[in-house]
Amino acid sequence: AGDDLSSKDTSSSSSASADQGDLTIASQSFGEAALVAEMYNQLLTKAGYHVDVKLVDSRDAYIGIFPKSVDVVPEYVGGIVNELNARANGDKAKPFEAGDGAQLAADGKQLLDDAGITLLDVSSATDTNAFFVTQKYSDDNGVTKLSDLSGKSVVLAAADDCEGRLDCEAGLSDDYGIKISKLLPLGYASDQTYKSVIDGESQLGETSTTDGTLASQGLVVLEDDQQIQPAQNLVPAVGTQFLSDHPDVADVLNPLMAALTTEKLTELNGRISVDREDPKAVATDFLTSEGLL
Amino acid sequence: MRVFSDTWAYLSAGSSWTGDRGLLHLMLQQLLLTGTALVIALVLGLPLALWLGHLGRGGLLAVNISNVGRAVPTFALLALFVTADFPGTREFGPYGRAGLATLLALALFALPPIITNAYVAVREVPADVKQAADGMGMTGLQKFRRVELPLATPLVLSGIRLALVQVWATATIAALVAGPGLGRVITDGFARNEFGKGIAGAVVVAVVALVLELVAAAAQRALDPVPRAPRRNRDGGMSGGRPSVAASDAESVGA
Amino acid sequence: MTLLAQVATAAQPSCYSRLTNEWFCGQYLHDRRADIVDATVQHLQITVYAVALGIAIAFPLALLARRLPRLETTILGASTALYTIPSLALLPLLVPFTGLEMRTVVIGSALYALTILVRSMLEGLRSVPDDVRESAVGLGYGASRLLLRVELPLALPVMMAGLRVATVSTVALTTVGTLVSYGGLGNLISDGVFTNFRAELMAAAVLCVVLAVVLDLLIVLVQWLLTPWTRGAQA
Amino acid sequence: MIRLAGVGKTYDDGTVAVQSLDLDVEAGELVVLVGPSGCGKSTTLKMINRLIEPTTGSIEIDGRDVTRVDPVKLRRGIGYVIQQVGLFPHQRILTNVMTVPLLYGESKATARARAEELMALVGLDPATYADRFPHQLSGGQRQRVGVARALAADPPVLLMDEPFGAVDPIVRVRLQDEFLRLQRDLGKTVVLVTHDIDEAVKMGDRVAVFAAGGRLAQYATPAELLGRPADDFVADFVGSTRGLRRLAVTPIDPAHLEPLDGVSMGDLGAAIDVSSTLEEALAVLLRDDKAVVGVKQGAQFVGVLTPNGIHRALRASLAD
Amino acid sequence: MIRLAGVGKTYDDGTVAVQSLDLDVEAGELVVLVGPSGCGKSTTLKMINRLIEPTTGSIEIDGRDVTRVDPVKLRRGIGYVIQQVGLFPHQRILTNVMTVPLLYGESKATARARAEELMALVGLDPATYADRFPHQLSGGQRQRVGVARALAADPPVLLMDEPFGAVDPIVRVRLQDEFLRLQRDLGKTVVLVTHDIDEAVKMGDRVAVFAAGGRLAQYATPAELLGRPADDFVADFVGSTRGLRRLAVTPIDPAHLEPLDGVSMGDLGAAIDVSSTLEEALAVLLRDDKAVVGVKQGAQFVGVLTPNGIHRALRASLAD
Ligand SMILES: Nc1ncnc2c1ncn2[C@@H]1O[C@H](COP(=O)(O)OP(=O)(O)OP(=O)(O)O)[C@@H](O)[C@H]1O
Ligand SMILES: Nc1ncnc2c1ncn2[C@@H]1O[C@H](COP(=O)(O)OP(=O)(O)OP(=O)(O)O)[C@@H](O)[C@H]1O
Ligand SMILES: [Mg+2]
Ligand SMILES: [Mg+2]
Repeated sequence: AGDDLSSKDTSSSSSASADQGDLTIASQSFGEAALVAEMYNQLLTKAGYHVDVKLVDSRDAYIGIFPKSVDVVPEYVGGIVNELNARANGDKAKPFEAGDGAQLAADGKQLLDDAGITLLDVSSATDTNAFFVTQKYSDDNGVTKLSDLSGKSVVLAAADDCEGRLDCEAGLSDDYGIKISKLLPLGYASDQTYKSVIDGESQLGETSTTDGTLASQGLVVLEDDQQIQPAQNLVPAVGTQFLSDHPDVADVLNPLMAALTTEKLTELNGRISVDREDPKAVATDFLTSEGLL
Repeated sequence: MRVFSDTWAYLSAGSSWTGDRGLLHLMLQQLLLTGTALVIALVLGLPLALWLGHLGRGGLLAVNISNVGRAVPTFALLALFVTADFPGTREFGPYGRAGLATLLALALFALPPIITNAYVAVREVPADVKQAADGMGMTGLQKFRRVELPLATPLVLSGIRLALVQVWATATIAALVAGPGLGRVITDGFARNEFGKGIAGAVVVAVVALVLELVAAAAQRALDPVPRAPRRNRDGGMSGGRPSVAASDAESVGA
Repeated sequence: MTLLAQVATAAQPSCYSRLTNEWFCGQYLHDRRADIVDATVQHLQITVYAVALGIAIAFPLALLARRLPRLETTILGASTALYTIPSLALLPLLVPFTGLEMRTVVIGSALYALTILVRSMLEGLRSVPDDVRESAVGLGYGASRLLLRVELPLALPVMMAGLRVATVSTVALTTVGTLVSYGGLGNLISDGVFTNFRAELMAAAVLCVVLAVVLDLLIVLVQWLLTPWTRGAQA
Repeated sequence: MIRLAGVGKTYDDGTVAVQSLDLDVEAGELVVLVGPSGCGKSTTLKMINRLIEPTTGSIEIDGRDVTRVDPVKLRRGIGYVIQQVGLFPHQRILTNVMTVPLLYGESKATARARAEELMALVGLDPATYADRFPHQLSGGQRQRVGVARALAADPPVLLMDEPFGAVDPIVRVRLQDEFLRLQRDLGKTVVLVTHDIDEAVKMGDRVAVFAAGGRLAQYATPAELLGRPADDFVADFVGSTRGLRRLAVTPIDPAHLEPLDGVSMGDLGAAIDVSSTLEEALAVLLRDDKAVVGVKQGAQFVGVLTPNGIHRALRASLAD
Repeated sequence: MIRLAGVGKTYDDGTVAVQSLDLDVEAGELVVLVGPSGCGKSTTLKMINRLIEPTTGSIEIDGRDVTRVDPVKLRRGIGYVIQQVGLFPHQRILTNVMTVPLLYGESKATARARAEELMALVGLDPATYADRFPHQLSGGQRQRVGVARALAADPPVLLMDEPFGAVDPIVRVRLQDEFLRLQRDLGKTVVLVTHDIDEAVKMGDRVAVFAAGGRLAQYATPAELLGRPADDFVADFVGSTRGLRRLAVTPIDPAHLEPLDGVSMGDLGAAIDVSSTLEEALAVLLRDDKAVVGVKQGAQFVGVLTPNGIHRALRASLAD
């Protein structure tokens, strides 16, 4: 993150096609979102747009001004739909829970239309909440999927907002029957969460399906065998008006969605968060190897 | 605006205040955090600054260093302490791992106003009064205890008061590293789109800050050894009283 | 992209890889030079704009507080109250009005700087000796000329002291701008925190301090140039 | 020239600084206001240039009511020397003195020339002092700059509030003498405030003695003041040695000289000029340890004074 | 009692404040150091109680070298009245005066009794002033508290740095008189600093005139100083009217009185006591506008003084 300024340089130096005007991308700043935003940036720049990327700490920083002053956002199906749902129907509204990306996108169509947002093609790559344990815990207790923990009592290290969420604490206890003896709000895929699990302070930690650092830390993800996670497939969200003015954006971004898979994304994430390769370089590298650039 | 009615709704709901993650509990955590950080800063900074003030030298360096210390983003400091292999307790809470990191970061944040004011306060005790004390045969310690300290008290206290409010207001960022305190309500609120809740947290923080300020101002007045003649600059309320940080820096420039 | 070459040869982990994760890593500074420079420049911009805006708001307020003593408590109180609004809340609240732009952070930081600026300006104006003011009026200075030619220059030392504290604090505060995409070095710090990137975190924090020291010295220098009469005037 | 009629000042907190004051100052006259601390001298002075607005009464300068004039314009026509000097610490000495001419809109060159002239007039060499800052001058030097600054616009009226208050007695005497010499040349209308009766008697053409609350206890020439104090307050204020003080304000009257005949040259000390005061005569007499002092007009002896003669002269002076 | 031998002080920045000073003060004597500003008077005084360490020479009190004594102990035996008074603003008047006895470890009750006694001695009613804070007192009252505080430990030696500097001339004279009266009873060894020659002449048993750089220009009784200035600097410093000043320090010598016979009662003004000074005699003479003044011893007229008689007496006084 933090390289929003330099992306401007990229846009001016490598624009090849005809001038298509200005385009603003907003994205969350965590590693994977920043990486995907950078891929959008490079592709759209090549297509002739003057791209401005804004990376922010959380979705609420841009959701209020999208699509008014933000044109394109690398999103997750469940994320954007449920965010709009909460905004439209209050934060107690029942969330959309479909496990399939395309289905969820269809379910949320009305909300998206009302907001003036159009989702392009849904990628097969998906980034949902995942829960991990140490390799040792897995081996010792024979635990490989979440249902293996049913009836067991664990301490959960998770994001601030985990409590009461169906895709997190509530789902784990209600659907899987896991006894959460204590919830430590140490953050989503944060170092403190890893450390807490590794140190044995907690047994179960929250991260994402595309976390590239787990293997290097001796941690393993447990399979979500009862599908409590709503679909979080990667998808470009574009302002409807902007899209009708610039229909070529879809032609630029849809191939990228087709090329991305969960495995590839996990590998790319690992390069960034473990080897700390420059996200720009990683993006270029990937786009080139996929023949998109 | 809906946000405001939400805020009011959140604040007026009894359930918001009670329980493990209720406002009261978090407020208590943050008060504990603030108080402890302040005590740490006082223990670290006050004796040093008072002594340098008594000697009348070396203090400008301390003042300038502690002032530049302000530039270290508390957030970064916090992150450094949290990501360091920190020997904190495993238990979570005001004195848990993140709590301790926050304590240290906040204590460092509290140092500049405390050091600056204490140093300047002692040094600026009028020269004629100091000389009178010497002239009547007081030892260094007697002079410090009976003359310099009482006369420095108001300014020292105003430094502590400044530090108190700043630390309290800054303590919310503990939430950024999953630390304790009311910051959690704010981040949680914004993270879950419950803006009313987030703003409610901010409101509580601001109100408590004002209360602390008023209480500290009253304490400062009560502890002032010289009953003030009505003077041009009033020390009461929010006005903060005498030139503190600003005045001291003016000298460091002249020197 | 030139960085590709280096990435390819990274067979053994660099000193900033997550596996080594050293606090100080020259390789990191070298590899991410461009990012670091960009972040520093942005940081500097935000700080300077914020302080300038802060001054522009604080000065009339200080004048008003001095002119109407009954408003003084209100003005100082309000500027202190602003300070107690957590930045975590203030910045997101500003976004709907100011957009995802640098000005959001600039306005936020300027508001926070008011506490110190208003106070020190008031103190500065008050530090002008009464006899000087009286003799100026007695010689026939009108109100505005008195302010510009006499009071302002004489208030400068105290005002500049406040400016120094405000500037240094603003350098630190700017980092929080990362919440809304414009945090300068704060963007690096935030990334460093969330990815446990020690070299990045440390480099950004150190740069903050360096930036503050440089700005501080610059103000001292400017003050030295602007106030020749204070030189050698030892008490 | 300056006329105060029924002037009073009550401060917001109820303090009555000046009750009801009538005071006339003739053009070219040097009037001294003297009185104990807090009796309203400064208040009176500042009402003249409207730094303080009177609550009752009227003040006229040259027949014009000062309250009808724009205060800023009014003040530019009145030189003002403040008790604490009040130089601008951030400006060099020359710039300080140039202030008022520049306010008038004079050219820099003119103002500069005038300022240098004035610095020389008050005994400060421009070459040495022009570029210094006030804090680089001694107290006495600063006082002179204050006077020079007030004179810079060549105002017909000069108000001076304890202008020699901040320096030690030796420098003070020198500054007083210099100002008297200056005033002889300039002939300004001056109102000077002091709380030192010696200074009042020495400097004033007329002296106004204030009692607490701005009451005018006596307004008279120094000789009259010392010789016939109007009441006990004034008598007490001018002090029990006021007889001695009178010596200083009483000129030698040739009528009281004794003839030179029969005085041996050895008995004569240094001679003094007939324009001297009786105090100078007595001082020479005592200093030289002689019984008589010769009095000259030009190069010509016109008589001698003995202690008894001095005493007679003093007694006679009141009878006039 | 106090003996300075070859004492010199050079400050760190090279300023030579005092060159090489020899000065003796007898027990019970009141010595005044006088001189222009910056001549090293305060420096000299502070070297005596080691607030400033001399760079050369030795200082003895009662035969003991002060540098060999623990400075804290030394200072407890020396009362010190500082130029700027230096009361403790956070303590009430009574507590201020009690400070030194309490430092000595005296009981609160004793210290309190002593402090009240001293307050009464310097003319401050304890019932009224004991519980005030310094800022609630006038300048003159504060000065008195400063003196009382210095006297509280009943030190044999008293150092006073311009103790009457901060008040206006009228109050100043009163304080001087009061202190002289006090000193007659207490008989302390006092070193007093002033820059006012009048004060020096009035107060001192002996006066030390300092020239710049701490040079001792003359050390003599007031009468001698005025009568026979050692050099031009002293002559200039004591002023051209020093003859008049001598009147104030010269007592009436009965030998110069003229007989009462032949003087009509109408010619006599108020009578004065034979213990008065010549100045008082002359002042009465001039005030009452008479030719002669009667001199009494008790209720008995012992003679009269005329101006010529006063003059003769003054001339004779130097011949003694
Ligand atoms: N702004 C004010 N408000 C209330 N009272 C005042 C104010 N200024 C002066 N006074 C009072 O008015 C009276 C006269 O004050 P003024 O300054 O004229 O005295 P002064 O004769 O100049 O005395 P000094 O010789 O001490 O300068 C004093 O009692 C003083 O306390
Ligand atoms: N700490 C110091 N460092 C350098 N020079 C000093 C210091 N203190 C005093 N002086 C200088 O020493 C000289 C004598 O100072 P001192 O205070 O003894 O003078 P003084 O006779 O008491 O004068 P005044 O009548 O003004 O009080 C002065 O020239 C003064 O500037
Ligand atoms: Mg006055
Ligand atoms: Mg002195």
